[in-house]
Amino acid sequence: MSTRTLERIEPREREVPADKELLSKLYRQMLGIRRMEEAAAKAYAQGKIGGFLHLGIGQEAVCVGAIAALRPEDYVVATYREHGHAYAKGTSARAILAELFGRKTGISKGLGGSMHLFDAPNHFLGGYGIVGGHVPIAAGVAFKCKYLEEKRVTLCFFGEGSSSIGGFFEGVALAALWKLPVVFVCENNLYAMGTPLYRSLSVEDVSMKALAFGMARDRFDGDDVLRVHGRITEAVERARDEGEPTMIEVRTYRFRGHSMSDPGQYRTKEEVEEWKKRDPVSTARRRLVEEAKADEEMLKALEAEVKEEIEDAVKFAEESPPADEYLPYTYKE
Amino acid sequence: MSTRTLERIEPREREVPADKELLSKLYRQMLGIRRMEEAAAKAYAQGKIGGFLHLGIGQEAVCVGAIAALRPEDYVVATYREHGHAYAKGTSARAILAELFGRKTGISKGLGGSMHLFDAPNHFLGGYGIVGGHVPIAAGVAFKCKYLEEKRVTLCFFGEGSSSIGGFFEGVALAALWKLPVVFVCENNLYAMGTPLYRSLSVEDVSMKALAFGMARDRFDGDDVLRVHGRITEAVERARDEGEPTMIEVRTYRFRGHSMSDPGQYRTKEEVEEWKKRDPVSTARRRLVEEAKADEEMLKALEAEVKEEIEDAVKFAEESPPADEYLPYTYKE
Amino acid sequence: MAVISYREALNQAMTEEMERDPNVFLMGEEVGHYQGAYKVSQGMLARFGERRVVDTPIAECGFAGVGVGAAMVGLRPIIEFMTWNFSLVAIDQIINNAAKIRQMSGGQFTIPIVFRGPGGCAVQVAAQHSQALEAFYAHVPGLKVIMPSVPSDAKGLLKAAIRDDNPVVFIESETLYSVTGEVPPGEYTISIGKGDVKRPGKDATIVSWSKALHTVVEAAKLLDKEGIDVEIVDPRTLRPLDDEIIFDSVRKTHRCVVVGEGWPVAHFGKEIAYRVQKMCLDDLDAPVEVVTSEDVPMPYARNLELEVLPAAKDVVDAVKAALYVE
Amino acid sequence: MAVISYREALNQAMTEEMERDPNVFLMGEEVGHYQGAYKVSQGMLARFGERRVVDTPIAECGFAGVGVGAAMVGLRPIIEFMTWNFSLVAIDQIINNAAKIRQMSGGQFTIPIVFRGPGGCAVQVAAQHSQALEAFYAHVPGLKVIMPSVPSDAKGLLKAAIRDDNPVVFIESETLYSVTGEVPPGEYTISIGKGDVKRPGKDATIVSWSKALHTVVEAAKLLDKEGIDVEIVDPRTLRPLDDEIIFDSVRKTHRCVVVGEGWPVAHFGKEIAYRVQKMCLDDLDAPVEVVTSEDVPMPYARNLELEVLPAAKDVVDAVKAALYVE
Ligand SMILES: Cc1ncc(C[n+]2csc(CCOP(=O)(O)OP(=O)(O)O)c2C)c(N)n1
Ligand SMILES: Cc1ncc(C[n+]2csc(CCOP(=O)(O)OP(=O)(O)O)c2C)c(N)n1
Ligand SMILES: [Mg+2]
Ligand SMILES: [Mg+2]
Repeated sequence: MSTRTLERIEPREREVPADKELLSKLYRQMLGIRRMEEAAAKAYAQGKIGGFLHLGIGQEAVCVGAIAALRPEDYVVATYREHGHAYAKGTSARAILAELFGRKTGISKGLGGSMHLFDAPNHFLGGYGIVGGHVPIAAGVAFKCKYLEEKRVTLCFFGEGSSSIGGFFEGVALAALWKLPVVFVCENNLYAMGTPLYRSLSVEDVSMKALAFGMARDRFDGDDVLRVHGRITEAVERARDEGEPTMIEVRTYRFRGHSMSDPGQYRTKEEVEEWKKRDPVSTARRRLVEEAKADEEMLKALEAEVKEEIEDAVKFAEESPPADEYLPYTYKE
Repeated sequence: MSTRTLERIEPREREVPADKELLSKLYRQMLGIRRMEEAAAKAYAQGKIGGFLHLGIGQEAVCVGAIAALRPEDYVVATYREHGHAYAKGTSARAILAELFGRKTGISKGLGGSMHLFDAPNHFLGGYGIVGGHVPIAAGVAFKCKYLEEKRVTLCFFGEGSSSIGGFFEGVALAALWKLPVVFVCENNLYAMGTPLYRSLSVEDVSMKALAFGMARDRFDGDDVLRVHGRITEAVERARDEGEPTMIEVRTYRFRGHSMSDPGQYRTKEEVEEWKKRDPVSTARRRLVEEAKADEEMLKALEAEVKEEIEDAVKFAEESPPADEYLPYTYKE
Repeated sequence: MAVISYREALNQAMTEEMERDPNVFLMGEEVGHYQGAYKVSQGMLARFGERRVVDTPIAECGFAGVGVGAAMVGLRPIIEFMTWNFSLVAIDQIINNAAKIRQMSGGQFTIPIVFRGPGGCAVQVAAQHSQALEAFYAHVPGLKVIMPSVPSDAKGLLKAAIRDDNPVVFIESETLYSVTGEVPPGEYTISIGKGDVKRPGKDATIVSWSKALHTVVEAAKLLDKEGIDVEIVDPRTLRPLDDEIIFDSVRKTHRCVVVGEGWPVAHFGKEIAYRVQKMCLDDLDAPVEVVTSEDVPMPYARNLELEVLPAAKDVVDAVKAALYVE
Repeated sequence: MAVISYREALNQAMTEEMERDPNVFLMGEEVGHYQGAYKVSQGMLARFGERRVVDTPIAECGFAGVGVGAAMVGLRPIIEFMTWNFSLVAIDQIINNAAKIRQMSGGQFTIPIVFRGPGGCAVQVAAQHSQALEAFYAHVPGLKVIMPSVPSDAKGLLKAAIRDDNPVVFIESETLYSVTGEVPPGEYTISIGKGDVKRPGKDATIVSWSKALHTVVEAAKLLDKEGIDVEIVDPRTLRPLDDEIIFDSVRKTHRCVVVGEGWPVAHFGKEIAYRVQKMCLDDLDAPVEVVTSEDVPMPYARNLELEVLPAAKDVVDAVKAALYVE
């Protein structure tokens, strides 16, 4: 039944030509995220990371392609499945893994954990665990940009399962009414925990919600990081130049369970395999070689560099001191 | 600026032929509601009614036309502006006014007041004061009808100002997903307290919200009770026969302030006068005389009967004993 | 000293702070063109314009969250709830975001925001519109909770709340808006967490705040006639609570009655009672009594509403019980 | 007697009641095809079908309200919150509708509904997922609040809750789901509002419930080694609260310590402390102590989380303080 959600949204024609420089940069980021999360999964299995751990493995092209469309001063607000988003916005693998390990050197000092990564210097605004609750916050960040007449854009990520809850609708309604410079990006990975989208949405096209608010909308497959980058760029510039918000649905897929504790039995092996053929990371590499004519040497070097970066990050996290204080953070004196 | 909201939604052709029997019955109800609320306003001015009093004067055609499309066993869930809805569903003017007067003989025993009329035998399920909070309740009532395979329909009334809040969206989303036999009727009176719809909605056509959920929709002017009756009947039967919910926007106007304490200075005298020309009560009378050829005698008799009914109801309320207990109603033993 | 209403005091506080800091803005339902559902923001739209006095649709969760987001990145929002009853649809934003973001981010983000509006019951607005929710907000670490009883406190504390870098829940009262009182001239703030003795006395301590304090003042007059001289302590802020001013009074009078509107079970008054019995057990000559509303959803009929609310007579009886006189 | 887990006990209670009454149904996120986020509803979809085991989208306010509406017209919904943390987006439905409709309608409508799911903190799920919200719900007239600590209570009380004609807030615990215990054979219910002495003792009374009670049992063993014999009273139901079983114990031991997870200020334990000092002041040889979590949003790191939660050592210290021994 869920296979019907496998249809492509659009024809291949919409492929974006492979720009070698841009694509290798984005490939580098996606690979960094992939390896970082693989390391996290391993550490979790070893009991070095606790609580909930939601991996984005398989979805990397969405956060990487979308955030590459931003300027450094732009903002990102995300869900609990946000390791890749933080990394793409500039947070180091060291600071992310140290946070997952509950260390003082973590990006949130070990107080937030996997679901609550925050990085002020990089304008990464979290990391939220209540479904839909972060959407009004993103509208509020965009409200501030309009209030101060800054030409800064806010990207708000959410899952398709989060598009039925009140907070989501209210945040979107206010952004549309007040014309706030925000882009709502739905990472439609077809499942909300064990719930396939056809059991949670009467209209499976999440971007259709834009019609209720007269908001611009777009919708496309998320396996090609260049397509994501190109299409999100259009929306980001619309937000920046015209102060028009956009609702975007990107179809993607998580290769792992909802969280580490989810065996994912609600999906057939075939379905998962089908999607793995469209792995955004290998897709990017293939396009680099076949279309951008990138040479193997360069790619090997890049991959070695990533391997090293993540190994160092794990070592850093393991050797860092544990989180050691929380009282000073409840209130600002 | 708000005058742009005065445009008619549709051409006159859509007029429904005037059926004398039906129209006089509906005229009788509308007049009863009009007189009942005028009596309530008077009593409020005399300090005999307290708290908030929200009158529907000017909007009578919506509740009367819509509820006339129901069977006795069907359900109605409404807002705090619900005197007319209760009356149209069968609650006596005596029981309504006694409630407003805070008497033991009130429909809610004086515990609910104007905003919380409930009438179990007539399947009138309230009377709610939290904007949007009653929408999921209406979906739940429809859920029960589907669960028990009853062919009963639930009508849920709400104001256009209530179409931005989370509870509204969640109730509508579930009704659409589960195909519940409910009809959502937006009484779009162009204002939410002092807020004109263009300041609260990015899309002024509330029925457009149906598109986000793949729900049937309709939209029309609410000054002709026969049109309201005809168009709501289509939706009610769709709900009853196909279990398909519908989202309907009816354009209407309240002649009085939001509540008794609201002077309504946010509307021009001209605007109010313009709408009064389309008073649904006098429109119905005019059509009865001009189109249905009803004779004056009959109408005069009907009007005298209404006058008497309301005078008796006021007397009943005034002479009833005050509400005298509440402890037994907090918990069922 | 000028005599102004509680309403004007709040209006002055917001106006002065918005003049002082361009990043302060007011947002809520009917705060602008309508001049405020209870006219608290009268004239502010004309003075500051639509950019800083923002009318919203009915979407409390949405605009409360917009306030939190704006506060994260440097603005200082004042979010008005038409009444605190409606905060129940926005409480997730207040508790899970406003109160926790600083902690979750390891101190990287602060949330300088004020959520304000009238709490408790007005007159005959029935169960859904007559709730005193301070016990909820006072329960939550990360929030500050302020409940002024008189115009001077309302002004000084609202200004302090707007300048505070933490989320503040500021609960007013519909029935206090027209109450007048003397207000010091010019600029002043009152530090959050400082109580105030509203009436000195020696026979018993009554702790009360907001609207209920006025009921207590009435009761004090009645008790005075019977030769009972009570001390009235107004904490003004429930979180943080000024323990010392309460303990000092109880150690002097050896009797303590707490009076507050709201449902009795897990009422904030029980927190005060706990602290008093814990720190002053040996000083207490009688159990701490807590006088509250009755344990029911508020009925509509006026006669029943009056039965449910704490009345001067209930306070008099409680004080006498604490003094073992009848 | 059979030994089963707390999880199975809940599953049996729901299954038996659904077999017994066709109007009882279960609704919530992942309750059906996924067999429950915490597998509490394992096998129920296969047994009862999609009509009676209803998977929902993520819309707590929506499906909580659907439950209230269905209950108004004769069904008996069991609404599962994946965790009570998520009830904050639905709390308006619980407080303003479920708890008030009977009163507002003058008794015309009753709301036989159970809202259930795990409360409190699990392990390292951080601030937004680690909240003990019982003080909120226990504050509200119209609701009943049940917090069982062992499988037998979980089963008997959940069955009673489903049969009760009032809205019931039934708070479980992720960390208790796997705890096993003896359960009486066959049909049985436990009446709501009756406490239970989980351990008889003479030196001090400890009142505790749900997960925290297990910490107290640990502490009791440690105290035993030091010759201190505590009585453990489990109210099981917070609203209505079994005052007498608590007072009887305190009148016997003259010492009272209340232990509960959650934020200290306006904690439900303070309500218990108030009632004890009020009714047993002369019997108390020491102030009532209340042991709770620390007053902060829950940090993620395990070492800090353990510091924040009430531990056996904290209980031991509190009991010793009440006994004036160190
Ligand atoms: C209000 C609320 N309800 C329930 C949950 C539990 N929960 C966490 S993630 C999740 C599924 C979300 O699915 P989706 O939005 O599609 O995002 P994805 O996990 O697929 O990235 C649920 C039900 C929650 N965190 N918040
Ligand atoms: C959640 C919530 N927020 C605010 C209010 C205060 N309020 C009561 S009625 C109303 C306006 C509603 O307008 P609309 O939905 O258009 O209905 P109308 O009054 O026009 O019939 C407002 C803001 C409320 N009752 N509930
Ligand atoms: Mg998903
Ligand atoms: Mg309206």
